[in-house]
Amino acid sequence: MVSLLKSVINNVLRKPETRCYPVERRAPFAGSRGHVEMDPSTCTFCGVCARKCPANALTVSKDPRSWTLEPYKCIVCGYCADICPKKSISMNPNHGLPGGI
Amino acid sequence: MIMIDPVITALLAIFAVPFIGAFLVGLDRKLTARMQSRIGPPLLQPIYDVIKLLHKEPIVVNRVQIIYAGLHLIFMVLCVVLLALGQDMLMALFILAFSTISLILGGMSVRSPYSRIGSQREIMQMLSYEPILILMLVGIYLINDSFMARDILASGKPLLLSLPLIFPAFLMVMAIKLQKSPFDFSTSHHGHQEIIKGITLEYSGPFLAILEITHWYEIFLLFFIITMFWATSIPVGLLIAAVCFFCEILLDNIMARLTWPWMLRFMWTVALGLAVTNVLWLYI
Amino acid sequence: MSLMNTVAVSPDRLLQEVAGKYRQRYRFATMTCTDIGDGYDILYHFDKDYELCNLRLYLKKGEELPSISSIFFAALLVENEIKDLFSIPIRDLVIDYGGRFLLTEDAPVAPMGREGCSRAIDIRLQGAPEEEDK
Amino acid sequence: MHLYTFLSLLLIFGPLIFGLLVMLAPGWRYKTPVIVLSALTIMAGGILLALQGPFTLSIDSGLMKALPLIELLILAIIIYIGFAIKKMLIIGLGILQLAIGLISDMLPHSVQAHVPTLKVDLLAVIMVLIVSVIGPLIVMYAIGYMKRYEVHGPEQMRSTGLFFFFLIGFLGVMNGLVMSNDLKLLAIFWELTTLCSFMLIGHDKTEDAGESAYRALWINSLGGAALMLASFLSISASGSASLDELVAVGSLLPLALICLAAFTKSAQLPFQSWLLGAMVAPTPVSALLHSTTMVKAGVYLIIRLAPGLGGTRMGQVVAIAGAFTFALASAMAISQSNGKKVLAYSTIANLGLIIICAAIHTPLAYAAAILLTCFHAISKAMLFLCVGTIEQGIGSRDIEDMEGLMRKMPITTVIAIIGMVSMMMPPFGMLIGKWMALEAVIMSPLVLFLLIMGSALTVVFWSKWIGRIQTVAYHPVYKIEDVPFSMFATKGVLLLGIIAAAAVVVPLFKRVISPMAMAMFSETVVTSRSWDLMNSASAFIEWPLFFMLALVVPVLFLVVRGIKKSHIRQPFLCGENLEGAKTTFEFRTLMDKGESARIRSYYLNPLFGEAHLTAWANPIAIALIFIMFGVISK
Amino acid sequence: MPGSKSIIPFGPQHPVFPEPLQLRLVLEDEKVVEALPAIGYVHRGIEKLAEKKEYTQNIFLVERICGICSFMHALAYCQGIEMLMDVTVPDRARYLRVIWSELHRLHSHLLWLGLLADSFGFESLFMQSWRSREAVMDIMEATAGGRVIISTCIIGGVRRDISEELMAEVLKTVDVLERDLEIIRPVVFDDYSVKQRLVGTGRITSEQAYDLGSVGPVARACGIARDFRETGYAAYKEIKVTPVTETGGDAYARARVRIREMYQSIDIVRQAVRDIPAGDIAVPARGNPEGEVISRVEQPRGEVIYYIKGDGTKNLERLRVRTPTFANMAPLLTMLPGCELANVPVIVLSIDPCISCTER
Amino acid sequence: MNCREKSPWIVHFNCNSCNGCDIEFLACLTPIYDVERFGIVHVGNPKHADILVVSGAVNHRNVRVLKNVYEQMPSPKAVVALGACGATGGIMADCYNVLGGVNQVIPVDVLVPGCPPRPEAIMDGILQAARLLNVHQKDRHAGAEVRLTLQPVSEPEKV
Repeated sequence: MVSLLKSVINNVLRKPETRCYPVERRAPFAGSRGHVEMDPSTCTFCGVCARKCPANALTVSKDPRSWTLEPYKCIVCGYCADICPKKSISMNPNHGLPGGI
Repeated sequence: MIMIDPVITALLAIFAVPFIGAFLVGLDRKLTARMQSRIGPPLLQPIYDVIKLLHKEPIVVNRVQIIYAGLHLIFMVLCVVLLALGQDMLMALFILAFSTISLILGGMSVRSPYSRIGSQREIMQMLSYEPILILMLVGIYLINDSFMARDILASGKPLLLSLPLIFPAFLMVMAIKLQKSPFDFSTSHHGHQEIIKGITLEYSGPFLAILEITHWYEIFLLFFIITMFWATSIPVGLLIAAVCFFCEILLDNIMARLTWPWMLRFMWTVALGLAVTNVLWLYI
Repeated sequence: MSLMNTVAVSPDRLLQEVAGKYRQRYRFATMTCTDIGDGYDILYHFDKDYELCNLRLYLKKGEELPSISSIFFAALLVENEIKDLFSIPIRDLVIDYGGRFLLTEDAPVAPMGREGCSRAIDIRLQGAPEEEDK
Repeated sequence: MHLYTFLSLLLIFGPLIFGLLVMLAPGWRYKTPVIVLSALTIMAGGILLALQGPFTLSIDSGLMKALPLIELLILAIIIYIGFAIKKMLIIGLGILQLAIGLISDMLPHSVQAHVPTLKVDLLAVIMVLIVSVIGPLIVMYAIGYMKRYEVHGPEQMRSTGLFFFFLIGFLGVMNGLVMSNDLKLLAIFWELTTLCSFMLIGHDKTEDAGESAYRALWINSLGGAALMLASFLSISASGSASLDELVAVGSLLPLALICLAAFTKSAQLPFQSWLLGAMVAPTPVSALLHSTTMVKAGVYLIIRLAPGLGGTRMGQVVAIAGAFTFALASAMAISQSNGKKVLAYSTIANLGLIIICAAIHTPLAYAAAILLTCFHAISKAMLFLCVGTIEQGIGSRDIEDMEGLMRKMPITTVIAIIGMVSMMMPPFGMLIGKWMALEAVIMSPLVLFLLIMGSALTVVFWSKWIGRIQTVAYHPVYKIEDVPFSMFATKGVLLLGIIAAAAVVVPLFKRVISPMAMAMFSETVVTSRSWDLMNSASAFIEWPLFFMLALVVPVLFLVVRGIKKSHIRQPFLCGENLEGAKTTFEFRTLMDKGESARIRSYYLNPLFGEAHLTAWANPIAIALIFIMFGVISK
Repeated sequence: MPGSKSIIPFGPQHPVFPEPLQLRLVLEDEKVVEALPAIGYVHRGIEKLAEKKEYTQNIFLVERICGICSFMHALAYCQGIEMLMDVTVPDRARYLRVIWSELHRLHSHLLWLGLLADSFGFESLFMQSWRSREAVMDIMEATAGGRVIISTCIIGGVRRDISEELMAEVLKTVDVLERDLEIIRPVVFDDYSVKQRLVGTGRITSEQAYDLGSVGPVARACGIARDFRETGYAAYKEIKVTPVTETGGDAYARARVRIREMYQSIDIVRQAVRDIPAGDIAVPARGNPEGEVISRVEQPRGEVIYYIKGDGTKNLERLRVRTPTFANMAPLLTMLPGCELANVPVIVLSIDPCISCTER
Repeated sequence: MNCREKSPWIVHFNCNSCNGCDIEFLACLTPIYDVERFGIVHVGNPKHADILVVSGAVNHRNVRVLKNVYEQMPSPKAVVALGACGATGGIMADCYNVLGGVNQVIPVDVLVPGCPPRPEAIMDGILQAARLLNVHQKDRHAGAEVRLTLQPVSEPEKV
């Protein structure tokens, strides 16, 4: 009849399962895709990542050597990290921080 | 309480009661959260909410709404004051009903579908609990020979012993009044359902705060009535009230919300049956 | 690789064929429409016991397509969708959304056609005060 | 000749003459002043009579000899009508009454000098006040109403002269009814009210109207026959047909018959159908006959006879029947969307409530009955007038069509809202009456239960209706309605009356009604409890509510004033409000088309549907009437 | 009876629906007389975009047709392209695809249960099922690197392997889940209030369900034993699946089907973890797809149909998706008339609608 | 006592989202994350809300709903756009029926990156928006409401 009764009472007696996020932060899982990072020391600015990025969030130019990521356009798929010939792009497991305009 | 000067009692009722109500709402939210294995908001959250609401932009759909919100509050306060002064309980209940009617009319004054549906449902809620409340008073009258709250408080024996069946019926009414599952139909106070926030939907900012404060008074009122069932010893009465309060929250957490036709059926058979049975044996 | 179990059908034979499928207890799965330049390649997919059976229909541009929603009610939604996205006139729809099923007035016309979007819309934020409204 | 003799003759026969004058006056130019003048005369007469206070009047026995002749005439008219509309039932009932009348006339009839023919006690004074103050107001309202009615109605509805004759003449008949102490005289007036009602219901001469008029006639004739029989029994038993005698003797069978007659006239279950049908009549008729005065004749009789009923088993059954009507009529009102029908059901329910109070017959109940009679008359008359105005304004009496009325007819709407509020909310009298009734019936469980259920049901249809008409758009453009002065002014006067009555309810109770109750119960010990209650009631009304309202209403007013135009936003329609729709409530839906959001009130037909509730309520009500007669023999 | 009927908009901004969908409801008292959907609030035009993007990029696009069953979208797409390009997927990848598929099914069903519970005001059940769902989300993030959209499926296999330790974690998670399900199951199956709301709500007959082309749990709740996993794509050849069926045809039967499917998914995950062979996780795919193919996969909501037409370039000529909710819309429209307003969200959620799937 | 920050009530509108952001937002309400700790309540209608949480990009049909929901909120109010779609349109930016990010239509205060963002990121974003409510309060009467228009850039071509 009232099937959740036991579980509800158990919940009251036990410690809540809540992770108090801003106070206690859980370490991210290894290999988790948080946000994109690029190591400029190895990058050749070949532009493969920009061409292959599904969301067109990357722009790379050779002449003024620049590599820009629009963080709010990036869909964190990690495709750029996969195809980067020099493996200079990697995924940081921490999530990207919100920002204002 | 009655011994003190009535003016002081009335002022106390007007100014202290909302804080007790707010505390109870806070407790309710905290306990509910714990039952769902959450930490929940701080105990004073209702007060934060109301202060925030009071400072928000006063958006309305029409000006009539405001008057009804005001009347809702006044009638509720009046009801609490009347009870605190130990006045006629039948009148107090009528006043309570008018408070609810004001809310209903406020909801209907806006041509918003959800607000309207909420009002219609609130009417159905009234229809299902009003007879029980009056029957409860009839029961009390038959025992104490008086509708006066002060006579009940002063009477020698606990009401609960004479009204054992009306008490659970009243608890069902309380569940409706507290907007708890399985009855939360007109406002969806807890959780989101088909009519969003129903009757309170078109109120925002300070006017929503008024409704919230009224709810605090209402909660205190219900507590007061429960305590009255064991008026001979206030601590015992409070204990009973606390247990009932906990049970209401528990019920809210272990039941789905049902539909108002079900409520009407249930209240008019089970709860009304209990109340009538109890009243009948008092007659004999 | 080409699609298995595919039968070509002409627009005037379509309803008969579809009714035949209904009698054979086939279920309507979906329709696919592709703009192939001078016309549309429309596929009706029917399903029975995990086997798909397709009817292939070639519709010249500007021609009208009969609706099968009176036979398979379920076809209603996808026919409305095709009407929207390709601007193909479909007659006898049980519920006709009149080309406003997925798209609105401002949206591009026949966006799934070869030409793609034929209308561009821009929205922009303006800081003008409310009073100007009058 | 005493002043009161003149006044009572004026109040009884004056209206008939005025009515004739109005009928004969050609065109509105002459009709209007005559109507106003006669209305004011009647009103003045009524007030003067009330100031004169209670009196009794004996009419010369020679004049009384003419009574059978008048009776014969009236019954002949009824039988003629029966032939004219080819209804055997009417003819049969007419002949039955004729037979009983003739037999009773042949009985040795000892006209005792000490028994007055007209007895105007405080109760009758109150009734006369209701009839001759509210009545003329409604008659004046009818000026504006009928002018419009003529214009909009079809050809056959234009017999305005006859209409006013019956409407004004009715006032005299009704005055006669409440003043008469002699059952035979009473029966004559009774038949006359029936006739007036018949003629006025049938005024439109449509098929519907004819059918309703016929129903009203036969049901009321049934009551008339019961009344005749009662007077016959009374004369045969004690040789006197005076009401006083009847009460004093306390023989139950005539009382029961009179109660039956009262039930028919007050449209109690199972006789409610005629009153509902009567709503086809022009609204002033509904307001005057079918809510304020004529239907009150039934409850008035029961209040008059209450001392004979009090404490008997039969009295209990009458109370139960009243309570049953109260609860069931309230329930049936929920399923109605026709405004006048809701008012009709509410009238039936409230008459039931008054009957309960009368039949219970304790001081408190007696006081409640009188209070309810007064307050109900004012409020209901006003509500009917409002509905009449609304009906002419929007062309419909359906509650659902009254959406947004606040914008179209703001003044009428506000008056109507106050009227409805006065039917259920403090500080108005109906609530006080209901409250007293509740406390009065507390010792009879069944009545109490029905009363409780009925009260809860009452709230439903009133709040539904108020909710419907008070809606205002978020940028309303108010239209000042075009309502004739007569219609507007009469409602205004009634509104003032309601407010005044609410304000003076406590003094009224203390000065007038409780002495009445005291006088009535002089022998019995008035229990201290009830009177204590009264004190608390006055305490309640006098200070906390008014104090708080006085405190908060200005604050609310300031808050409302503080709302700027920019604070007024569209209602929530799930985000799909149509832009630019400032007064409608359109949302975008299929194909991006705008459609107005509508919410119909709930009518709960499966639960409270008229047809299926009536199907089982009527048999129970009939059974209750049989029980009423049955308990006599015990 | 007199008076016009009520007409109200239900949605698009409505907290009961997590997604924008408008139902234009015609009511009499609270009984629904007519319900017509107005959609298009989530229509983006993904099918057209897929013609512009490269077929490899499309994997990430189709995943975002729906965030709840994203992996299955990618799976259906990849399987279609693999058929066109004649790629044979390594065994280990097939098993991994099954594991992630079933984890997705678990999270989707738990999510659905929470939303359903929310629709009838059972907040605790909502909290309970979403709390259990977090376990799945955690293991998904640990194994695939993303909580919701896991982007692991690629043409020719999968992107990531699951290590031995993580496999143990997966097993542990499903154990925890099974324990939690033991709390949830009796609530859905036996609780008085839940049954009051679900039994008889939105009932359609088996005949109707068949004719209207319903798929997934909606069909199975009417006793139609259809589960595309039976045909043995991915590793379902080795792991046999029998369709879970119920006969009620109402919201209650649909809820039962989903709860029982969760147990089934747990079994499948265990079996897959046990039987998974070692080896490569992907083979390279060369060239461009050419020709047309239909690829079907059983999603949590039913069977998804992908029609892919390639013309030998790296862009596709046509990509057409028929999602399960699209197929279940027609049954939904027949369920709504005649129900109570209070049951509208219950019925809508009982088919587990995914509007973003439907409109793409 | 700063109550505005302590009790931000939320209304959530799903514009064009694939559900990924929606369910991650809903996950914030559930026991593991429990945003009610901060007084955050999902009220579900704009009239009660302080913060509008939008997931997904804007399309031609939901643009007016979004606008409407925003207009119906009483000030002070803040807007949080979830995920890549909400911010810029993300991968969907080139779709024919997508108009772009939420900030094309209403002023957005906080953007939360990710596709979908994790519940933790969403919580960060909402709390940041809650702090912004105070800033908005100050210029509540000074600044006029943002007027939003929808107008074609070029005349539609004939097909």
